[in-house]
Amino acid sequence: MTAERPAKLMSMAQAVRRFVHDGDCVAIEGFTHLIGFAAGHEIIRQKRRDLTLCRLTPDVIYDQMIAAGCARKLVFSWAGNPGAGSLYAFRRAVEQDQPAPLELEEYTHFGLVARYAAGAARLPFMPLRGFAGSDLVAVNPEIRTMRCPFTGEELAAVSALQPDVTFISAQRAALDGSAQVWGLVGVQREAAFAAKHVVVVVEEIVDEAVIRSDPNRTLIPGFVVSAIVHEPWGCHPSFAQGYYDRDNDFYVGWGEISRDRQRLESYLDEWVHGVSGRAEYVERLGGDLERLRCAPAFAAPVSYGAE
Amino acid sequence: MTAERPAKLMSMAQAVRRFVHDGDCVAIEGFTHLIGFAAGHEIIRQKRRDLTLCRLTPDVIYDQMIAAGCARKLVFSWAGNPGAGSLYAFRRAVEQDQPAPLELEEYTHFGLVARYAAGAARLPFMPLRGFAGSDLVAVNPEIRTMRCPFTGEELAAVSALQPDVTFISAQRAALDGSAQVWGLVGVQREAAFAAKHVVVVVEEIVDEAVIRSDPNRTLIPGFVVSAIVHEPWGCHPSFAQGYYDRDNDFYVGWGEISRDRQRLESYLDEWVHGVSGRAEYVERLGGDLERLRCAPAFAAPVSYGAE
Amino acid sequence: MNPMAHDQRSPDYTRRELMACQAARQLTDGEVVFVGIGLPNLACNLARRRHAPGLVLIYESGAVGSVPQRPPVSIGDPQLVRGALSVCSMAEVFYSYLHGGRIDVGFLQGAQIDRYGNLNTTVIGDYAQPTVRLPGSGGACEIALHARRVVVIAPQSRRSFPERVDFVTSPGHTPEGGDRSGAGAGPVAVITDLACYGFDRGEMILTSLHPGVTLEEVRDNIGWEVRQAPEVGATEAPAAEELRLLREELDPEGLFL
Amino acid sequence: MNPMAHDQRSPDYTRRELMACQAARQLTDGEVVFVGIGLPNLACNLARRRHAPGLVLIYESGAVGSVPQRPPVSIGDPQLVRGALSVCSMAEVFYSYLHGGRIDVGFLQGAQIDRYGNLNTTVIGDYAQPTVRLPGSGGACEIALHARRVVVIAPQSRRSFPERVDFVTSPGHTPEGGDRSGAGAGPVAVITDLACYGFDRGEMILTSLHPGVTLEEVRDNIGWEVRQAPEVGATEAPAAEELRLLREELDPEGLFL
Repeated sequence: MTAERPAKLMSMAQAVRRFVHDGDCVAIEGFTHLIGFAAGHEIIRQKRRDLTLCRLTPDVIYDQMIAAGCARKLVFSWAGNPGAGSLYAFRRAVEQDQPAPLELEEYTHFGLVARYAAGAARLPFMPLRGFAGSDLVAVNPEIRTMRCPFTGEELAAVSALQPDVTFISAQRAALDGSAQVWGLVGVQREAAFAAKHVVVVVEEIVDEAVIRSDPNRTLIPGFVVSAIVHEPWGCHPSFAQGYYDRDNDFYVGWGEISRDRQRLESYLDEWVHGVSGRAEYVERLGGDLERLRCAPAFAAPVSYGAE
Repeated sequence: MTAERPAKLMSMAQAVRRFVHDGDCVAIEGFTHLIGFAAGHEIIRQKRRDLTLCRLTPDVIYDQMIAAGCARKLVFSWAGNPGAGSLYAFRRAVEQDQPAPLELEEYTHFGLVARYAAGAARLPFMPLRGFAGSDLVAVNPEIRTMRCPFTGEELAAVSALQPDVTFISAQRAALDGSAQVWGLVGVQREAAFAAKHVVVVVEEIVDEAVIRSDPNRTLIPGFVVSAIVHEPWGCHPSFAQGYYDRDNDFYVGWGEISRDRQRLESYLDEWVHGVSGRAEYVERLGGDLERLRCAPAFAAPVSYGAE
Repeated sequence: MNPMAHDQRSPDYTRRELMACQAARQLTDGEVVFVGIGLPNLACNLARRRHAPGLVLIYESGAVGSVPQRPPVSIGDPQLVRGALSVCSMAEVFYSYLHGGRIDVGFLQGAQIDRYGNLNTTVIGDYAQPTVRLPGSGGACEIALHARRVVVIAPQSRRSFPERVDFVTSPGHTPEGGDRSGAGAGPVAVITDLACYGFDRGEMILTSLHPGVTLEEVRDNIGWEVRQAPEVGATEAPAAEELRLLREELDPEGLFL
Repeated sequence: MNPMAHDQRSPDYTRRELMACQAARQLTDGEVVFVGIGLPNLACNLARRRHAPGLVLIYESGAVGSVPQRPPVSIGDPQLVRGALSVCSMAEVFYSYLHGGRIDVGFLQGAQIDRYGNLNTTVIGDYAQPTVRLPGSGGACEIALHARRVVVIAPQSRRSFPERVDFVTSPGHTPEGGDRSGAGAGPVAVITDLACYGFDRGEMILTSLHPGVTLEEVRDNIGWEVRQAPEVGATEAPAAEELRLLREELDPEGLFL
């Protein structure tokens, strides 16, 4: 059934070459879970420039991309190293224009979630009761106000965000691109539907019958997906629920690395430019990753019933 | 942990007595799946009057409630007997004011979905590109237009729908009210979050550990739920995915019953007023229900991982 | 459930079988179709088996990528869920798929369709005091607004093809000089039990006659002086393999044929 | 991860332990709490173990009804998902829970808090050319707008408690005569390492001093002439059982204490 359709399975290098261009608006989403480090590294390796990077929480991966000079602008709502302090490359860019100035378009989480939701629905805006009394309104003209056509109440409004390409990570997908996620889903569905192209990066490729055995679990069906990349451990040092846990030591250690521009560059040289891709990255980490692997803990079964 | 909280488990008679009052706005949701027939029958038995009934697809259950004189007004988007023709009690009410006039507030599916979505979010309205060119706008002043604060484009807007009580049916729930649904979910989540009170009607009560083993499957957590009713076969002649299939013979047969007011009243006398509740209804149907029971067909397992 | 008997002039197939085959031909492999129950469902599954194996079927109930093994009797049939690619909420169906521009083709049916392709599924007569109260829009109005192509399937009669519908449930084409901003592009095709129609400058025009149907018969069963396409052809008859699939595999119980 | 050593004047507990206990006392059984990482999380879990077994913990990451067995190191910690009642999208977290009025208590932290309870987590200095760029709002601004009660937990210093914050990330109280329609009700309590504060006519007032802390010490560590409540009491010291739970069960590795 899928035989005649164009093959979507490609390497990360192919996916980035094809779907990420200088100047593009790029979202690598996954809120604190399933963060696409492998995708970000490949974008650094391919030296993409002038990107508008969108993400609720820029996290360590965007800190690396900013340091590597990929970003012209950041659309975000919380830029820190979760549970571990600052993103120093981000701070250097904002505080000292190092290595280059970084334009900021800043929202609250709710505001940016609403932008993705509008984008996914191709609605030109979404209303919310938000931002009231915050100085964010003064520094971001894209946060507007409007009146409810029923109550006359003043509400905030944000515009649709529609990235050129969104990368989302998922635990498993079929070759058609239909992907299933469990655990925290963040804004992955909205960010994917909002984008012109979607690249799905998965821990595991499964038979379409696995996906079809549990259709409620599907985050995104294949026909909305442009490319699928099979990249085990593709989220490390972030995590994939049920597959491997978050590498907290890495997150904590990142503060020391990113605080020092030299050390950060050495890190990129060794772990990004110095490897051909995620497979080599994983190979080089070797047994160290085993401490992160989860023991199985299965969900209670459900039956869809047969006639 | 749940011991000190007020007990939410009650009989359908108790739930209706407590949460449905004359003049209330009531939604029994479940789009073509998990339709709350047991709830509707109890409302008929308790002779509630002047209700505003909300539902995308009034279906056979609202046809029965209209015939029984419960409804003053209907908020809806498609009033037919799915796959089987007309709802004649509804038609008699609209075409001949029999047994009483029925006020209509009519939307499209999309419009009514948007009303529930606004209600769930306590947003006063939701925008959509809808209704344009349709005569519905002329007959329903609650469908308004507005301008996008970004593009200036004219959009339709609908107001929040917030029922006094929403009944939703689910396959399983824990005693705290946390309910899981698979198969078609329709607008059940939105209709539940939109309501002042939520009554969850389930095929099966399970240990909270079952729910907690698969949190992504949860449609609604217990603290949003006012009452939980354990009512096996509570959706017949509708269906519960994985438990029992739709009773198509009943749906097809309903046309003949509802076309004739006498026959419809005999039906209500025998199957609604003539039984004390769903348990007796099921007992009276007896072995006839067995043909609807599904064989198991399990979803592929997923692991949430253990440390 | 089988209102039309075998066509007397064409003992080989019924007109409903022809309609299903003709509707299937509107579909291209890989397209995403918003499907209704009955003939549209048969047409989609026929296309999947014949020339469009990658067709994606979406039902307004939230089933995406369904692979029905028998014709569903309702859009809430449990077998639309079993084996589907995805099941989602109706908010997602309407906002992410339909509004989001992800639907290539939408099939609509209607009690009345008029000269401009407006469809009525709401009332016969006046809205406040209708002669016949019909079900209403359901998903139809916004399918008409947002699907890239809309195809209408409807049995034809003078009563069901009036010059103007009693109530516009789902807007068709905007007549020249008219202004209906935000309305959809209007249907691209209408398939009846007698003929096929397209649209020219917003107006329905006859494009082909079904085998054995005369122009006079078409005119007797339409409520206005219908214009004809420059060349009115003959609708292609069902192929033997199409009929075999329809009868033996897709609707063996004859629920919709 | 353990910036504060044991309090020299109170060898029995640290000021952070006191803060966690005091925050826990703000919570009532059955309430729904929007939780942050660190002290708020410890406070919620302490309350769950002590007097509020039915407390529902919601994290902005989408975990609802979490039962963390150890302190999560991030709001995306996998163990917030394992055993949770529900996991939902962030659109649902913000629209259905927060905007929907389902949150009783929200905990906020901040680099700066001012006389009116405005919180700054955005920049020190000017927005366009900041001295220190902080993470930004995240969920905080709308927690301030929509949670029924907001409780702030923050270590106190003259620098972090200025009369006016450099940037209002999350709005506090509207000063008398001010107009900020749509803004929230403002925090009900501020818990620092020195004292507890409430609000009177929109302005932060001292309500209790922690054991061993002098009024002078408080005044030295706040950027305006702070008013006092009619009766300034002594903050209740942690009970032995609270300390045991915090140290032995809730944060045995001392990540946040």
